[in-house]
Amino acid sequence: MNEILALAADNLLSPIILSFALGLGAALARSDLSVPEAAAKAMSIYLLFAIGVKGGVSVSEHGLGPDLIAAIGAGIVLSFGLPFVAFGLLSVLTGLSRIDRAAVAGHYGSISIVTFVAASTVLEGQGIFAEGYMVAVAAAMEAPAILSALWLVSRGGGRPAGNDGLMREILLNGSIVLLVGSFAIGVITGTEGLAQIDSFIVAPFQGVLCLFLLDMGLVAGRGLRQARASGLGKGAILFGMAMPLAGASLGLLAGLLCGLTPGGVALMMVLSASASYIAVPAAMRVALPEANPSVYLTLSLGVTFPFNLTLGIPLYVAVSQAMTGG
Amino acid sequence: MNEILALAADNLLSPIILSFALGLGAALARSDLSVPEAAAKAMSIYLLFAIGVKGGVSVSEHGLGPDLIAAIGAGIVLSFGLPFVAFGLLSVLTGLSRIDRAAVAGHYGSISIVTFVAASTVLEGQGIFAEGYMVAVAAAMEAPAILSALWLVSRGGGRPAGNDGLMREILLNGSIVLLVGSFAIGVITGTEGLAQIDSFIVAPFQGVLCLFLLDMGLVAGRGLRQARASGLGKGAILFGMAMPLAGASLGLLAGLLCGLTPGGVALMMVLSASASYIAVPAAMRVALPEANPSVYLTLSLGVTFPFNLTLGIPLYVAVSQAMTGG
Amino acid sequence: MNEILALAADNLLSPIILSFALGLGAALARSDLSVPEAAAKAMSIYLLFAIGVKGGVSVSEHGLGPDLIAAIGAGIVLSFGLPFVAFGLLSVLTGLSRIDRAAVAGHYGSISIVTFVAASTVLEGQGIFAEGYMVAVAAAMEAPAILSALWLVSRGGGRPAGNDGLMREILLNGSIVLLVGSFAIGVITGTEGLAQIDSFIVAPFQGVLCLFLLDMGLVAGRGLRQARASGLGKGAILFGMAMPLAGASLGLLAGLLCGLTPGGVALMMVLSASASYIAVPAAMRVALPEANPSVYLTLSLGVTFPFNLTLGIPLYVAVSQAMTGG
Amino acid sequence: MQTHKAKRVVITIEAIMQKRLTDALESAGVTGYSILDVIGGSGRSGPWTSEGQISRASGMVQVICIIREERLDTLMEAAFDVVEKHIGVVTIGDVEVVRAERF
Amino acid sequence: MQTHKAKRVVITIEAIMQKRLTDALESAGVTGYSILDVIGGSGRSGPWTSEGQISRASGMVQVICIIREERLDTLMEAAFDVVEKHIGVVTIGDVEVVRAERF
Amino acid sequence: MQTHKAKRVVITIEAIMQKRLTDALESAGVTGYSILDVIGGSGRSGPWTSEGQISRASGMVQVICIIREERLDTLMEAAFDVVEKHIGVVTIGDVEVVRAERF
Ligand SMILES: Nc1ncnc2c1ncn2[C@@H]1O[C@H](COP(=O)(O)O)[C@@H](O)[C@H]1O
Ligand SMILES: Nc1ncnc2c1ncn2[C@@H]1O[C@H](COP(=O)(O)O)[C@@H](O)[C@H]1O
Ligand SMILES: Nc1ncnc2c1ncn2[C@@H]1O[C@H](COP(=O)(O)O)[C@@H](O)[C@H]1O
Ligand code: NA
Ligand code: NA
Ligand code: NA
Repeated sequence: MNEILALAADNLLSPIILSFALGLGAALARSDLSVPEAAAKAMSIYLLFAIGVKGGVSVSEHGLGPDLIAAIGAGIVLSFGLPFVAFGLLSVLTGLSRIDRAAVAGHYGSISIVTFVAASTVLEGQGIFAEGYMVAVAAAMEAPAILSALWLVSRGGGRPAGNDGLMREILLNGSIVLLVGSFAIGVITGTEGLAQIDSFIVAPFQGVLCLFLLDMGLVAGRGLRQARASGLGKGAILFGMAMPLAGASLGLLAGLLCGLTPGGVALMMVLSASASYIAVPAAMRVALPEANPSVYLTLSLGVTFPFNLTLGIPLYVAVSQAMTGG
Repeated sequence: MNEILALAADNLLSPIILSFALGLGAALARSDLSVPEAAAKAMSIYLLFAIGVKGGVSVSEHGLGPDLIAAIGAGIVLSFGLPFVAFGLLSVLTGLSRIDRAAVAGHYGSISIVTFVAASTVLEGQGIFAEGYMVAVAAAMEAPAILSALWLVSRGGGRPAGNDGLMREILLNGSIVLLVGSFAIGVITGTEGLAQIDSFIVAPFQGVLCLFLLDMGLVAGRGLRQARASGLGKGAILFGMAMPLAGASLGLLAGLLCGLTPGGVALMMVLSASASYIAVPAAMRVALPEANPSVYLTLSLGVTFPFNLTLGIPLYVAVSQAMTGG
Repeated sequence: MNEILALAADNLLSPIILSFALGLGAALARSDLSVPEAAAKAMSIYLLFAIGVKGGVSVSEHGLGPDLIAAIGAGIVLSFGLPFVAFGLLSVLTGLSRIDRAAVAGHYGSISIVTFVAASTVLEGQGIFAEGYMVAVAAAMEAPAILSALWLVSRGGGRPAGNDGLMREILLNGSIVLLVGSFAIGVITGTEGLAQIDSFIVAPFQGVLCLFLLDMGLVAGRGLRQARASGLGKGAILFGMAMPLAGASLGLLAGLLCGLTPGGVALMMVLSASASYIAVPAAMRVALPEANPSVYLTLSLGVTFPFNLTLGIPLYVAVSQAMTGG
Repeated sequence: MQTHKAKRVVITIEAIMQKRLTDALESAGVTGYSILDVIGGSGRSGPWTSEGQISRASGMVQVICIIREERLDTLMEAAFDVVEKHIGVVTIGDVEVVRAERF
Repeated sequence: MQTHKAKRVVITIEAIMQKRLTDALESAGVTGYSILDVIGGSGRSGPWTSEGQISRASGMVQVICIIREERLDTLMEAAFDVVEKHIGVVTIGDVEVVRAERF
Repeated sequence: MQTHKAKRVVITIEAIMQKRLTDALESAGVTGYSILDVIGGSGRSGPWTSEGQISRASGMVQVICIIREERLDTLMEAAFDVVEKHIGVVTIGDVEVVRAERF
């Protein structure tokens, strides 16, 4: 317990968390500090590319092992399944409409890549190894949850809007393509390829992550100010912190079943605990335009993301260490 | 004297000055070379973040000392006071209207962070230590000058435009928030935090500064071409070079009184000598819309900034060395 | 031969080529992956600046030698001459209109700086020295080809559109100014200047190049999808691969005549083989608005650029090695 | 200078729906349009800004079509199918154009 | 397709005044507007461009409101208070809108 | 509020021609215009987007002039000389402006 607290405190005072807090504070105080949209997008491309290549290189070093298939399979099952857990929790905790519950549920089955990145950074900082292919698991978990969300709506008699090409769009989503593509680049070029570009993708990584989190803090803060106005209920906020814990527990189980290393288990927990704020919101706007975006964006980016970033990650790492004896 | 000249020559042939000159030349020759607005803004965020964190880390290493309060106090007094000096000089040297003089004066009480950054780089290059908290002094000097400018207008019977929220806006200005925030991050995370991100904020710093100065050269050159058309008088241009010297002298005095190190004194001179081109122009547009922006932007960015960058900085460093026996 | 194949295979599996392939594949699969325009432009500024400075520093180290004048002269002659070769080939291979042939021809006399950058990277990777002033040759080759293209049109009775200021515009083109300017910065500041900024312009260079090529792959892929629709003929595509070989042969001759090192000869081949996609397309839109941009952009960016990147560069390096006994 | 009457249709729509809208327009035979980026705004769902956004879910664009009056209805029907369920504002204004053969 | 008359008000104003303008509009009960970025221009104070700018002092935006005719005067008064002393161009045009209940 | 009639001219033109167009406008005595960035579109030469572009050859802008009716012809002639051979769409609409002395 003490160890968890120490870890959490350490984590809370790291440059990346403080940068997020700075952005959050600036937005809540209504400072005009802002990051240009193009710069934010460029940083997200950089982070996806770097994390993908690093994951791929790690696989090229340590080999794939049969567990890759298991882990990806587990990720897909989790992504399909978690929305049902989320939907149930939402039904108990909130008075949201079916369509809003389904939309929110879709977010929690999918993943937040920046939470994953932050967790990888924490693991690295503590010298804990994690399977490189967890990047591929992350990519695999992005999309299935969307199907579950749509199914939850249609089961209730709702009809998602014009879906032509939606599946294609989701699977060929920029962030999935970039993650999978750069993972492949890493696998193919291996350590030798990495040597050529590591002063670009390894050395400055954490610094870029700081500025990216500064921006995410700004965006989250603006969203929270909005949400305060539109009155997101206490039940919903409670959900935003309970659901990651539920997700992480299932992720823990899956990680242990797949026989992942302690680091891998922690990342599986993080993926399950985190909620999407890129791929799923876009898909929901297309398929469920009646769902209220401020509900799911606020929960995902304004509640769950900071919860995972500050308390969740150190907790998941500690639990995974304890459970795996790592 | 020889030493100053050598230093100036050295400075003039450094990559950062040459980059500025390249931008200036390209703009004056009407090349279509340009830096996207989003990239320029991203670089300014990077520079503010990096200089803030570095300052904070330096404080966490060397401690604050009681002199911090003195230095910040001196900075605030200078920022309040310098506009009066500037206003007086402008009354003597130019035929500008009261409102234009007040607006220009406000710029010279405030500071140019990139001039500060360039000076820090020069000091570093020469191995001269400077107090890390000078970053905090810089932040403290951004705003007070604006109040003096407004007071100068209202004393003359003018009435600044709708000021609701102007003070809040100025104090929560993005560049102040980012500078103070990243300074705090540096203080909190200290050397350990820096170690995680130094290959992002230390190593590439001077290179980014080059591209940033290239852009500033382009913007300044475009402004000068404009100004040539609109005919900024000789008196005004003389002011643009005399005022930094006056400011630097007062900064020297303040720095010596506060007992700063030679490097710190030099930075105090630089802050006093430099003129704002981010926070103050924006505030002036809001509060004094009748003041002519091309006058104050041209003076600040087209005359004083290059003057400080090329001749001012080496001069201030040399003088501070001489006066402190550093 | 085996060596060439090994080199080509090596090249094909390098991170930069794979990044290009990823972009190309994503665009052809109609993924929504995209790089913001401002980020793409910022990367191109970075690459031009870095390659310019590095070239200049290399000259400051190795001296200019009388061969610089010869090499620049040869480059200018090639840039003037190659459009005639291209025009002839196009007349034989395609049924394009005179004006389209002229416009395409202009592109092939000029150069692609990113192809040059990629080739320099390959040479560096193999430890092959090349004259630093080849950057200046590259800059000198950008513009002359445009005059040849216009002459080819007017000889056929056509009249290029309103040309006032076109020549000035071309010569003061952002990419030429930046390349020449940063080359001069490199020459002036030399190794000492480089030391200050090399962790910005040297270390992350290949990584930035990867993301830049990812973007070029996306743009090329989008163009190819377009071109498939508008039906660019087989003859034209054949031209897009034959012309670089013709150009490279003439470049080889010129390089040998100028007595360049093996690396320099290879770069001269690369410059001659490559086709412009920045300066010339813009000039053609202004001067020859009736020429079809999708023809020349597709050929330059969609056919010749990938051809050079994947097969051309290793071939040119191998041939130059063989011919110079390097 | 000789001018001709035409309609200027401006459709403000979420960025994620842009492709669907322009596909629908193209299917309906509308081949000319230009797209502007909307950087912020406000509506029944509150204010928003594109600053610092990485999600494609937020953000809107304006699709502008200059079109002959007689083709307006076709355009409107195609657009309406896409815009109907989604956030979006459609306005039609009168303009004069120069080269009428283009529209 | 059934359409309704409305007004399209375009206010070109300095970026630093954007928040003050939209606050004034909101106070006046105008809840719908979209914002476009102006990347350059020229006026009595000469030409300008947003290229490479980091200062918020330069740069303009266009605030576009689609509004019912009967609400126009309220909007104009609110806007005029902000625009009056500042650089800015206000134009009002006639448009047809589809879903009139939205405005 | 007292308003005055004016014309709103929108010229959609390739970015490379922007300078030539605004120079022509200025020579013709038109001093007020604003420029918007066009991020994509479609026309007879097919669809395009500015995404990821570094070449100035692609990309378009909208030059918007608010002008008194009596000055319209001068503007149109100046613009037409530049637009004629190039890709470009010119539309003219009616608007009301507030401070007429500005135009
Ligand atoms: N009356 C209006 N005038 C201009 N833009 C509007 C208007 N109403 C809505 N919009 C735009 O459409 C977006 C979504 O509107 P809404 O669906 O009402 O939230 C807003 O954020 C604005 O960008
Ligand atoms: N007649 C006009 N038409 C379009 N935009 C204008 C006009 N006049 C001024 N503007 C815009 O408003 C800005 C400031 O105008 P001014 O206050 O006249 O310098 C200009 O730079 C343009 O962006
Ligand atoms: N009818 C139209 N409405 C709006 N924009 C158009 C129209 N026609 C052409 N454009 C714009 O002008 C560009 C070039 O048109 P074009 O010369 O027909 O290929 C297009 O890509 C659009 O951005
Ligand atoms: Na999840
Ligand atoms: Na000052
Ligand atoms: Na060539």
